[in-house]
Amino acid sequence: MSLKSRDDLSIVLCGEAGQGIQTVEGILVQAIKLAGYNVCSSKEYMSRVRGGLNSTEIRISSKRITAYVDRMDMLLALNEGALEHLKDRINSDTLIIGDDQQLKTVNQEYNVLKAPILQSAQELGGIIFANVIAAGVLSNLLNIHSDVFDQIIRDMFQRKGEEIVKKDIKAGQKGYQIGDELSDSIKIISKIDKNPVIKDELLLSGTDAVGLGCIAGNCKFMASYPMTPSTSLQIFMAHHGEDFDILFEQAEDEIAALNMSIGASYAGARSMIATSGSGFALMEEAVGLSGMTETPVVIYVGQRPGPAVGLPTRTAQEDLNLTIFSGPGEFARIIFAPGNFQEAFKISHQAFNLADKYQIPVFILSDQYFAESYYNIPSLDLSDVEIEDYIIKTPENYRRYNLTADGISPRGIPGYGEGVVVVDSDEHDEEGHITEDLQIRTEMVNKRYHKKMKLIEKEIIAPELIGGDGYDILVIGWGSTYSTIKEALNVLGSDEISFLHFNQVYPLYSNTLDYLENADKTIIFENNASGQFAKFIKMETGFNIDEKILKYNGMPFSVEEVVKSLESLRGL
Amino acid sequence: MSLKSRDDLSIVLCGEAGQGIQTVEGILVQAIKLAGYNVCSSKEYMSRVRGGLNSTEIRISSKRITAYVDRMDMLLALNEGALEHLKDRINSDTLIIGDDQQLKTVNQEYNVLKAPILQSAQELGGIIFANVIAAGVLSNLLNIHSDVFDQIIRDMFQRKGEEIVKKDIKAGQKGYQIGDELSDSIKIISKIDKNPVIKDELLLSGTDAVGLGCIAGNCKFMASYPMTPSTSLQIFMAHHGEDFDILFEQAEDEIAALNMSIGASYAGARSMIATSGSGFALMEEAVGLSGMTETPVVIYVGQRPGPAVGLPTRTAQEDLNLTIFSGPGEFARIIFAPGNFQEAFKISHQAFNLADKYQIPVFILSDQYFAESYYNIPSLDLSDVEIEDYIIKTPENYRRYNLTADGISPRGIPGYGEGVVVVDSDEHDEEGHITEDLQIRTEMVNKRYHKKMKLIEKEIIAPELIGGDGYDILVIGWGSTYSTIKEALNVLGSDEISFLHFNQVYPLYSNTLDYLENADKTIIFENNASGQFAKFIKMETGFNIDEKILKYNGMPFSVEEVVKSLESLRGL
Amino acid sequence: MDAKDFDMTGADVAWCPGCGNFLILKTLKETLAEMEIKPENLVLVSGIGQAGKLPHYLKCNLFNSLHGRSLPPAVAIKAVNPELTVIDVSGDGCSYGEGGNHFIHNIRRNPDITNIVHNNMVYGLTKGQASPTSRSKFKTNLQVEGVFLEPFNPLSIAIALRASFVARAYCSDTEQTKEILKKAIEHKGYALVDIFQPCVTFNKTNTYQWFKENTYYLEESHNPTDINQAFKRAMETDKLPLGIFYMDNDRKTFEENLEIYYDDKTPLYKRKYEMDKLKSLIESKKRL
Amino acid sequence: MDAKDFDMTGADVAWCPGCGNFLILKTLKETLAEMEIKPENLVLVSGIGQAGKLPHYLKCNLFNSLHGRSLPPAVAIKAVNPELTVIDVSGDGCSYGEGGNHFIHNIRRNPDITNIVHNNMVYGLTKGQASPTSRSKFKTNLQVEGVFLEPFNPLSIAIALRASFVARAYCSDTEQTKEILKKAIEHKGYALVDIFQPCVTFNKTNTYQWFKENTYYLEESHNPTDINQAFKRAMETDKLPLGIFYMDNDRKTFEENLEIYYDDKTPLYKRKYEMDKLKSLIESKKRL
Ligand SMILES: Cc1ncc(C[n+]2csc(CCOP(=O)(O)OP(=O)(O)O)c2C)c(N)n1
Ligand SMILES: Cc1ncc(C[n+]2csc(CCOP(=O)(O)OP(=O)(O)O)c2C)c(N)n1
Ligand code: SF4
Ligand code: SF4
Ligand SMILES: [Mg+2]
Ligand SMILES: [Mg+2]
Repeated sequence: MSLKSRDDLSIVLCGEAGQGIQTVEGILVQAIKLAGYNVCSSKEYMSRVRGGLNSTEIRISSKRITAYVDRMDMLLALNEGALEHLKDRINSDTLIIGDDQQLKTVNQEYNVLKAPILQSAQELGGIIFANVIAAGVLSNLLNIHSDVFDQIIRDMFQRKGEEIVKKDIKAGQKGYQIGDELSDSIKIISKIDKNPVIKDELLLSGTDAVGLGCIAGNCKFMASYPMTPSTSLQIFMAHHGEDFDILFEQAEDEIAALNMSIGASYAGARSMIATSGSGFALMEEAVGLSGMTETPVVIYVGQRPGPAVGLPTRTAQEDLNLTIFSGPGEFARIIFAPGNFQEAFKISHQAFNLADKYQIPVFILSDQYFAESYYNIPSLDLSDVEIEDYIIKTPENYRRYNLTADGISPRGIPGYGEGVVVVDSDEHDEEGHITEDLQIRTEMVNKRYHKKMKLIEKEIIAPELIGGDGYDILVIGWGSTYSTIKEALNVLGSDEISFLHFNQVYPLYSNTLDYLENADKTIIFENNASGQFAKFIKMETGFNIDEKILKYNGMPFSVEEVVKSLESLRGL
Repeated sequence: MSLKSRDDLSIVLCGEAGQGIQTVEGILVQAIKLAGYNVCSSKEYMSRVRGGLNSTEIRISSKRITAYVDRMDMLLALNEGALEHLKDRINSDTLIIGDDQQLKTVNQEYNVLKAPILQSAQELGGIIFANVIAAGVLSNLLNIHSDVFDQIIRDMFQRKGEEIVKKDIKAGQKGYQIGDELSDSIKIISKIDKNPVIKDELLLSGTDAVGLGCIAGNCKFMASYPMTPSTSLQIFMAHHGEDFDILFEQAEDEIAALNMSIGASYAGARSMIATSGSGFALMEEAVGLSGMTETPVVIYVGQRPGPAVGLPTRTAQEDLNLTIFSGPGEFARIIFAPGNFQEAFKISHQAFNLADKYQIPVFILSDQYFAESYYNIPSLDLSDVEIEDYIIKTPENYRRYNLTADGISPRGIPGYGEGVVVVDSDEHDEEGHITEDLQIRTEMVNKRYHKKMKLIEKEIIAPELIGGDGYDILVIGWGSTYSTIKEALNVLGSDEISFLHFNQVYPLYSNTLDYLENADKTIIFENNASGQFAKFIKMETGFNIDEKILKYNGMPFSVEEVVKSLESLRGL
Repeated sequence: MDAKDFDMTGADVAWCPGCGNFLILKTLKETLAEMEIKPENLVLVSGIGQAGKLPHYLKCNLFNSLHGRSLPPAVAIKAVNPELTVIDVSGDGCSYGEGGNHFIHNIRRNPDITNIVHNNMVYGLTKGQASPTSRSKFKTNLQVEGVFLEPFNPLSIAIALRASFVARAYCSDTEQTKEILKKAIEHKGYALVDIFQPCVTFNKTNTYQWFKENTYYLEESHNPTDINQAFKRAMETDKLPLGIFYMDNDRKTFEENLEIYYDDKTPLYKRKYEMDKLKSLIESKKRL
Repeated sequence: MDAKDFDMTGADVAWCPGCGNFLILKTLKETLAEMEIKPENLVLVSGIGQAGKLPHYLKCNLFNSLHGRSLPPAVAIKAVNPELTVIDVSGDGCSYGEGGNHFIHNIRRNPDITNIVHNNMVYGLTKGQASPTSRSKFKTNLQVEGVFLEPFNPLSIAIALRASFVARAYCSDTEQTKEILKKAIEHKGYALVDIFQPCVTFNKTNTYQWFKENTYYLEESHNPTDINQAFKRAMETDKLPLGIFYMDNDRKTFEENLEIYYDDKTPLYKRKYEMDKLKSLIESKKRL
């Protein structure tokens, strides 16, 4: 028995919540990377703490690939429901590994390898060891040296005490042993090349990339309310609060969160919040407060399917409209949607500078898929990390909203300088005091909206064109679809097709239309039901994108889906 | 001295908050209508209870005109600041009436008539009588019989007791007396025709028109939180609660308001809320709840300038985006923006039927200018008023979200039938129970969004084309600009120009593009800074409206402004 | 009736084995059955959280609302149709955190509903952050240094607001909990029942053992009509008393106070206006 | 310093003549001057309403926030820069109605700020609807049949939440109010001062006369450290006591509890991270 020989492998772990699939994932992605292979992982799971059916996909490859594929070369089934859950993705090439018990009623045509994982766990003292045993099995099959594996186990369980570490090492060994037995019947990984450099690369999640960027941007204050999939960023920031002087406070609700962060920013601390769709909806009034008072704040929205509570642990790109048009009234804003971790780091860091520079809310759109994927990257570019300082020491007769030619009023903060800093959510005069002077009103709107937008439009991040500029077909994407579409293009390997990826979705890059008009055919991929970005492009350019491929079942696009759509488009 | 002879007159009252300008307005609009003239009024005022500078414009005319004009044929100044406040609108044709004291420092070129209004009030026992005296003066100058006037005073002050009535009648008489003296020096109203039919017409505000429509739509529940300019509708509904079995409840905040109304609707009562921009922003999560649970609700948004608190008592059309894109996730909705009172009544009544029919949130966009204007209309059409009943008695195995071909699941309510009614803000199955079946997810999105929109698109209210269809220039407007643009076109009296008014702004009428492409030149008027409806039209049709005339200082467009813009456009 | 009448066949219960929520579900079913409340006449309103999932596991009318927003619809449902039995069930984070403003203001309304709060002193569904009732020093992934906010005391606050029925139960004591629930549901007016519920996964501090050791029942002699006494007992922190702290049977309910029900008890949802009245209202608009 | 140091020349005061707000403004200026608090070191945070306009009439740093949302920014400002004196000033509707959730949860945080609430028992700015503190039977344009909700009792609730300073004043008694304000501002931790303030335009029930007749001062002998006593007094409704009901000087403040200030008192806004630390954090990400 053997796996189809290829230079990348997709391994899927499936079981119930509480079985420790995340632990297996954690061990394996580290082990694979340390062994010198490229690795990436992504997961889909139910909104429950125990039971149900969750799965994680881990890819190991020679090339740097970072996207989700439907293909499963190997499936490790930790419970009975796994095969049913993933039946659409199983084919005769899928090697299914699992306990006898779990694979009892399995389809005859399936390619099954029985391994006593759960059984051995019971023997070792409890079902909780199944995850480490499973990791050991896979690690062995992937030819990862057991020293590397043991070291990871030691590091991961260290804080749980020597007793636990010992037991888990033993479980790992058991896994290796099972793996040895299995590897007689299968050969894998032959064509995947090692690259010793990878060992020293970074291994991040999307959340890590954003979080590191926020730290680099000198974030000092974050108030938030837990909400999947933004909670992980809250946790990241809370955990690094001590080392980086960040005040993290769990607010009583989302409304408090953003209002606190705006207050903190008024007082001089770079501030942010993290939330998700429904939680963000509650913050919209306060987005208007940021716009009106011209108080900078960074807003991270981890998207998930709505409306309302929707599918809490799934992925979507449904909140683009909600952020572009959030808040009553009209004022400047910037919206980013990073597609890869390097960009995410850079954008998150820049978000704080831009928020301060223009005294506006800056949004970072992420989603469950992006936030919770892992992969290795060579490094993060720190060369352009700079905390641009836009705060002035106030003179005695300081006027917070001084009307300047470019629309930016030098921003002071209370207690720093001789002046007083007056900000107001009502329409206000230059001093910041409430006014009903309708002439000033117009000037203030011009300042907050037209003038600032003019400046902002000068430094929009250009979309990234992947592929040559002699394309016939132009694929459009934004945010988390980046890696998937890019890999699909690689698979297709066609000169006719290029991919235009937007890391910044608002305001729209001025020359977007040129790219679009250059194509014979345009196609957009979005994880929503209405084609929000396509509509927005039309709103801004009048251009009608020919094909919209919309997916809104809570799962990300797979490389195969994109390939198929593009193939059928080419075939037209 | 005489006023320019014309068939309509514009009279402006100006004074501070607390001086009772609204009382003068109330008396005069009734008196004018009862006398058989067409009347309309609108006001602008500061967000304060006392002091400041407020003004009300009352128009009296032979023709049915209902819009705001800059022109002031007569200005009644009740305090010193009035002239400064309105200086841009005063010209040599403006007859200024006021006390010696108030007009002390008046410009030499002004056309001034001194009248001892405040002085007489003092003599009558207090400054509070100034409003009725002023009303008497104007009433006399407008040739309104004092019997009519006295009757109005009696009706208005009756509930304050006979003593007060007597004093106010006396104040009115004093006003008439002053008027007599003045009328020696001026002649007015000569060319304005009486029409006895008008006497029996209705005299409504925009708020009244909507409120009557809501009653006609069988609204049974309203929870709301006070916020200008939506409070007046809350008051209207609260006051008619007893007669029409409407439960009005002041909620602790806007979030509670919409969530309560959705709960009431779930239980079978047709429900609504009224709010304004910032308050609505707080409700967006609950808009998603209505969308997700498919619970009908009517949402009235009285627009005012934002962001944040903005200008609480001014007018704007800034919340179009906020409603079109409100709520996380994607689901069907309908948005109306009535332009006149007949439409407002009809739309408000229909809003409840449509909300029930499609089980969606239906929005009514109004604004301060629309809500607080008064004018006479012949009648309200009750012929098509019908409470369409879409609620079913549930069978035993009732499934709230039964997947039907057209996307509409017959809606049951708890306690009516044999079944149980299960609704859920999570993604749910046909029964209403939480699910993570991704296939069902897709079907539910299709139901809530695509299928319902398809049905809704079949019955969009067509925009009203005013003027012939052989136009060169097409003027576009929505909501409260209706009367103003219409009158401006009348003034211009040109065949080349027609006006396309949208009472329904979402979804966009399917043949809109035909209208637009028919024109050589298109121009839109909007009370916002970004041209929200123009952008939305572009989003839906790709069509770029040539000229956007945007006003965002908190005041409505005047007829003159529209005329001027159109003249200059024609001149191009 | 039998508790089985509330069984939902085929429901896939998402709770962790051993979770206190199972006990509450069981006790609630028994309570309802013993009180002969029919599923069709019962509406459970819940928010979002592990507790908020309860009504999905019990046959009834269900309005599963937003996180923190269960009370507003619950109160409205009861007002629109007072013939229904309306019970609000949710978690401590939902009811006292996100939903805090509705909690305090609906107590003022005194609707005739029962408000059951599963108090596990943690956010369960989002995997273990502090809830308003989390106790000092409780460490979580967001409260890295441990909780230092004064714990929210739902009982003392409800009493300070003159809630008409205030009780606390512990889910393991199923019989006592049932008795408390019965009295709460029977009570005319707003009834708060805060139920201690161990979260076996994310709260390793406030375990079954802990609740057992740190709770006791108010003595028979406790007079639940004495508000000052009730407050005093509610403020105890050494050990946490269980039982009915406070009760006021004289307060009018929200529904009773509504003008629509002064003379006519027909539930609101059944009513339609009379066209003649509308006509004469319009007629009256010839004047302001 | 002199109260004049806080004068705002040219401010167009929008209040009605005779409004109680004028007295509060005057008393507050005097208090601040007597306490030698400099305008540059003072931040007033207000919401929206007539009371919320106060800081526009007083020279100081000012964050005029949204309706109901003054506490969140106030608490954050103090946390970011504890060297500032932060006072939250707003109306009863703003603070207890729309802002109710922040009220209860910020008391739990115990930030070192003063929370002044102008309690006129009505919504002034929006022209006369009931506020949470409006009393029974108060008729308004929205409460057509009169208020029937139990009035919100800010004192009893604050006490139930163990607020570290709870007081009530009456604006006409300027000297007593000043004394209370001083103690509140001096107090380390959250201090609530609910100030009765007649609204001469929209509240014709709770007039100067009414407040005079229906209030009295707590006796010298009242022990503000006894929480049960404090509660009892706060629940009095016959006549409404004024003065300091409750005080707890031992509670740590929010800022004191923050890890960022454990060893280093530098206000947060002055801090920047060290690049080396960032580098080593990134370096550590070679592993999870
Ligand atoms: C507006 C909003 N914010 C946040 C969330 C995420 N969320 C869901 S449940 C929950 C907390 C649940 O805690 P609790 O109410 O105590 O219930 P438990 O799970 O402990 O029973 C949170 C924060 C949400 N669904 N909606
Ligand atoms: C979100 C939001 N809802 C409603 C309003 C309208 N509003 C402004 S002030 C106010 C009430 C003011 O009452 P209170 O807080 O008691 O202050 P007062 O005017 O009585 O001093 C309301 C409802 C608003 N500005 N924002
Ligand atoms: S996480 Fe806690 S509350 Fe949720 S089901 Fe598990 S044990 Fe129960
Ligand atoms: S309305 Fe009332 S609170 Fe407002 S300024 Fe006038 S008297 Fe004062
Ligand atoms: Mg909980
Ligand atoms: Mg008030």
